[in-house]
Amino acid sequence: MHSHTRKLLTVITEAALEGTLVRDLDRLNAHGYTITDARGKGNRGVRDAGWEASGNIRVEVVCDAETATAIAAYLREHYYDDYAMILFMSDIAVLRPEKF
Amino acid sequence: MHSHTRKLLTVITEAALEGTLVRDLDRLNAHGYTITDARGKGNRGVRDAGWEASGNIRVEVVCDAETATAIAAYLREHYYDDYAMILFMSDIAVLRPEKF
Amino acid sequence: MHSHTRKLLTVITEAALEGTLVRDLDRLNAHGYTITDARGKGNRGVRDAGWEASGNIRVEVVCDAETATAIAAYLREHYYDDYAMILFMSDIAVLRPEKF
Amino acid sequence: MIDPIILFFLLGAVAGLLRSELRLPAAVYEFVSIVLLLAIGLKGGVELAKQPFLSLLPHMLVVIAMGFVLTLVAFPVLRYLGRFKRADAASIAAHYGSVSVGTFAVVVAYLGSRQIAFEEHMPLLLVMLEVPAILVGIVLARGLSRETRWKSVAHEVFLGKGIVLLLGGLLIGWAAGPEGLKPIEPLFFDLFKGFLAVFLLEMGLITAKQLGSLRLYGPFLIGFGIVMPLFSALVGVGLGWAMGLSVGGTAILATLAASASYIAVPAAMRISVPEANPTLSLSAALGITFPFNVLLGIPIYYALAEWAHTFARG
Amino acid sequence: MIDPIILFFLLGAVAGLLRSELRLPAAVYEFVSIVLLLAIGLKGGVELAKQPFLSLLPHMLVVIAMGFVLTLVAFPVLRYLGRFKRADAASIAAHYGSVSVGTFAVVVAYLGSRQIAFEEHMPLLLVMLEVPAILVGIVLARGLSRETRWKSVAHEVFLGKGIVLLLGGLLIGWAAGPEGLKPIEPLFFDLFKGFLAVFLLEMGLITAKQLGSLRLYGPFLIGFGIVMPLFSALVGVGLGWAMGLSVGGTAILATLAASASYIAVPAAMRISVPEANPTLSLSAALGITFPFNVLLGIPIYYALAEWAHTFARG
Amino acid sequence: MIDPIILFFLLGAVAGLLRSELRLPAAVYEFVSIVLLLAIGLKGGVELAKQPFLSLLPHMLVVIAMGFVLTLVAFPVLRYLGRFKRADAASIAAHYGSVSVGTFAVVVAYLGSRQIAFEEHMPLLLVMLEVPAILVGIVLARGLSRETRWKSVAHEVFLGKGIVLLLGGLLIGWAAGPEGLKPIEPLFFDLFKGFLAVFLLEMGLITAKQLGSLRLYGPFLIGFGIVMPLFSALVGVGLGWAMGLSVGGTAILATLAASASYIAVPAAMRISVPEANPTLSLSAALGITFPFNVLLGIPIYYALAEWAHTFARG
Ligand SMILES: Nc1ncnc2c1ncn2[C@@H]1O[C@H](COP(=O)(O)O)[C@@H](O)[C@H]1O
Ligand SMILES: Nc1ncnc2c1ncn2[C@@H]1O[C@H](COP(=O)(O)O)[C@@H](O)[C@H]1O
Ligand SMILES: Nc1ncnc2c1ncn2[C@@H]1O[C@H](COP(=O)(O)O)[C@@H](O)[C@H]1O
Ligand code: NA
Ligand code: NA
Ligand code: NA
Repeated sequence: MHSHTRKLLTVITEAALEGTLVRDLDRLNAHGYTITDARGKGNRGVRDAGWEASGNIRVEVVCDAETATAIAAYLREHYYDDYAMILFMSDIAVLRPEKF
Repeated sequence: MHSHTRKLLTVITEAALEGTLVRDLDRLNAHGYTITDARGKGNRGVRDAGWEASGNIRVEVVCDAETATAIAAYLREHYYDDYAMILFMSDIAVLRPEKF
Repeated sequence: MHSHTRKLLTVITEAALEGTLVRDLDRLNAHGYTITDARGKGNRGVRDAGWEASGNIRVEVVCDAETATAIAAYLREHYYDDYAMILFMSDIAVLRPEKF
Repeated sequence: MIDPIILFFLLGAVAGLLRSELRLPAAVYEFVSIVLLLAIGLKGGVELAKQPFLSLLPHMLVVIAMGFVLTLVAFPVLRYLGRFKRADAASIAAHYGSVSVGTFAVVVAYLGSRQIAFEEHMPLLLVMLEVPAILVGIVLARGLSRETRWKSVAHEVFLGKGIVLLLGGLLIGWAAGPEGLKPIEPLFFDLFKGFLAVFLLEMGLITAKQLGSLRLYGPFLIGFGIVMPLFSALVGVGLGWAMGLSVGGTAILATLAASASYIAVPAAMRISVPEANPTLSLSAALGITFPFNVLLGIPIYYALAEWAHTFARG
Repeated sequence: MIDPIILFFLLGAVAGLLRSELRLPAAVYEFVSIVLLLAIGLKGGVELAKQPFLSLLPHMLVVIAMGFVLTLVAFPVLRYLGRFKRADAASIAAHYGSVSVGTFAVVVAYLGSRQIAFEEHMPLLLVMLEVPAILVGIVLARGLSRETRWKSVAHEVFLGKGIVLLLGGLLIGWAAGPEGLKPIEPLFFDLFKGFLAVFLLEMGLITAKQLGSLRLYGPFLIGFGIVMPLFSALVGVGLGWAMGLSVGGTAILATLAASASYIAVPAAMRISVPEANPTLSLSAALGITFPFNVLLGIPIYYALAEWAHTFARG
Repeated sequence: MIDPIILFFLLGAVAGLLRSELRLPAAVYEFVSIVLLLAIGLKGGVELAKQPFLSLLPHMLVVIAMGFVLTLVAFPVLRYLGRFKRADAASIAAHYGSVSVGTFAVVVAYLGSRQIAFEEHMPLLLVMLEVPAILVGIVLARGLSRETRWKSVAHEVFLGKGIVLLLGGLLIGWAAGPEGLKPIEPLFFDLFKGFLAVFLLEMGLITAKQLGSLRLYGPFLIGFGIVMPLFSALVGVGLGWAMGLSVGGTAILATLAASASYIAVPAAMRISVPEANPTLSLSAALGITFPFNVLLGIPIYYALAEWAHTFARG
């Protein structure tokens, strides 16, 4: 069984951004994404999901390095200043490279 | 404090598969697993968890490379064709290697 | 766009520990954390979140290697014996190193 | 005049089609459907206590036979006219051979608000109808020869949420009787229609989402989603009349026949016939047949039931 | 005597301030607010059916104008007296020009328990008041020149949860009429106050959390959170009286004017004016104005409404 | 005749043992228990308003003493007969010295459906009984010497969900009085038994899960889970009789004594005595004692209470 290297891009940001973000990802050639609900704390204070406007989402995108960099750059430019958001990338091995 | 390398296998698939998958993991020698509820999009379209049959789960298994490969191979053989599913692996450091 | 290496520390443990853990993280210089609800199985049996006392949380902290090691050591010393808990670390790339 | 609960369905559907932000948390949907399932069971159970079980056996057997037959009729239509793959045809057929509890609740509300009586053991027939289609569907997809894991199929079928709550409600209602249920009536009976409204709001939202995928699968599935229920309703009316049911009871049986499952069957098929594409059956059952039944079907089936009874009498 | 539902708010606030473990699951909060929004809409819709729509048009227009004006008044105060950044001032102004459905529910309960009548088309005015402030807020932040994506703004504004449920409820109530709603009354009307109590419990918990961030933003915001509603209430009383509303109706209009949005406006601002700091507006609206209105404001606004009517008559 | 709410418990337990798919979302369980806790508090509060607080003080003190004593009795039994580790023995003892609100609700329903009167300040005694056992348990596990963080223990104990809602409800009921609560009665009082049924359904599912782990810990824990409540009930009957409670009140006090906590105490022990194995105490309290009390215990305790009163009178 052959495995191939891809990037896993993880974005943690405000739940309010979900709709917009998903549209961005489609446009930026992500072949898919996975979202889980989260809470947390960062520079912009505690976001505890006790209440609609205070929830976070955790978005994962598996893609090639180029796409990951493009998405990261786009998000940084458009959202970093105004939204609670962090973003990180790691190397992963996938089985069916054609999917991502 | 010594740390040891293990694999983190992440599977994202349909919630309907949870029961079956958990039984498979037990049989394939995973010493544990962690599950979170998720939603997402991939080849098989949007799965938005708005509704029982349309939820995803995100399953993580920490194990040695061999077990990870065995689980991945098993899942690929049994579920890839019929279920919405992706799977990826990464290297992690753990503190108590005997647990995994 | 420059990226920098940091550690991603992931802790999976009992939901009952959330309050204490969050206070610990603050004290141990984590600049932030993200929490999702989870369920799972490990040495201490099935924890299925069907019921308040049986839920898990999955805590992620992005930080430098030193802080990660310090947190891991602290958690191991204070909680490993008495609580269902696992902990692992991986390398990630971040864009704004000053945040973490 | 249109029932207000139907308006909630339309509200949900319109909101969904306009891509509104409106969403019900999954937990609310679960809660509402748990209460509805229990309530339907409880109400049926109370009435069961009044009649000897044996007298119901013939009805139960007829209805089980109907479940088998409807599935077996739908399959070749889907396979040869619709050109679906074997597994897909079998799975869709199973959905249409089984029943939808939501549709049942709507027809009960429909008759209730028109004060039309019906036999109170209908919830029992509802339970009976859920199961046979699943078994037929699996056999159609797999054949009898290949070793199906029947034990786990049975587990999936009989211990799914729907059956457990309906049967559990039936038994509790039967054991407690009308007096015993008094203290829990406010939750299960007084709020029934309100919860049904919330449930239909969510069903509208879900239906709207299905319409997107329907476009992909073309006109055959849409046609099937309307013609099959009409055909099944005729069978239901015929059997209801033959079994000597009242007009109300006949209308309910017709509606049960016409309705397509979207809870029990999808879950069972996903595990037992995974190669069947779940989007096909769900988008037909939820995107076409559910709204058709709720908006147009039920009045039609009631009219058919009335006509059959008048005709027979006259 | 203090209304028990207010006591639930206090319980939540005290529990929150003492950092109790008490938390309501988000799904419960959602469920309760969905039922409240629908119930308010339904009740209004039933009454709407009784009067010709055209006769309400003047009231609707006056109220829309009020929403514009209040936002335009608040903005310069925040910008020049409060020294807030343009985007922040615009966003906070929009919150105060719009309305809070929770506060509306409390004033309705307040009048109800004192058996004071009011015009039943108030829910319609509530809906009217939600929107204009958002549009003004966006224009104030961006100017008209820069190309705002108005289509997506309109989507955000008109298809948000609140408006869809209120308007949906209005239409259903209007179509079904009082008779048609009978079967769903137990859920939507009988439980209204109970659900309001649970809602206020959660609001108390949320309010307590906001107080922390208030300390950061200093006394101006606190002062604004009290003085602005008082000013708006005066405007509301004046308009209510001029429009010929009853004492009850005038008190409600004053309360609507005084209330600050914490659902529709924050969501819209987050998307359309993201550079505005959401903590500022939310901590003022939830940490100061909501508790002020609920605990002290409503009785004051009612007294003002009474005084205006006595004064005018005398 | 068996209460229908008990049948819901059995339904849950059977579904759980058969490994049905049936699951209640955590949010539903939370919602139902929040409403139950508030309702119990409210009902008690209304009655408290009727009697001078001082007259209740003796009862409160007796009950607090009972909580201390029961825990101190259970500990050596577990430690020396059961051979449990110190921390485990202390933790289990604390569970049995404290109370279960679910069991309280069931005994209230039991008496209610038999129209047996009882003193209405029982919810106050329930609150009193929750706390002492926790403190004793911590001291037993740690000794007084080692520096326990009493401040955080107190926070954990007095600001846990259960106490806050019960006490909050008591205070609101006390302040609002029966008239004031009228508007929220439909949610908190009329639906009480219905919500209790849903709660017990979930408790049945949870109980079934505990049975698995019980097998691991052998017969001593099972025996303790039955004998300890019987012993405690005797103590409760004795004290109730000595305090001059009615038969109903005595039965409730006995049930409170017999019940074992599964919310407040586990949470407190997990933080304050983490080395105690939570599976031991939870599987005994939920797997044995809760079902025993609900199915058999309550009728026994009621019979004991009646017998004590007849005996004393005769
Ligand atoms: N160092 C960190 N480790 C893990 N998660 C973080 C960290 N910093 C921020 N987050 C998450 O990202 C969200 C937004 O971060 P921020 O923009 O810094 O407020 C927070 O609410 C957290 O959920
Ligand atoms: N490229 C991707 N990145 C992250 N998650 C993905 C990706 N592709 C698929 N997924 C997740 O895996 C699920 C199943 O994928 P699929 O089988 O491609 O439909 C989707 O619903 C997503 O949650
Ligand atoms: N090998 C594993 N892989 C993934 N998650 C695990 C593993 N072992 C344990 N866990 C998670 O960590 C929790 C506590 O583990 P334990 O202390 O081993 O019971 C479990 O409930 C699981 O959610
Ligand atoms: Na059918
Ligand atoms: Na306003
Ligand atoms: Na006890």
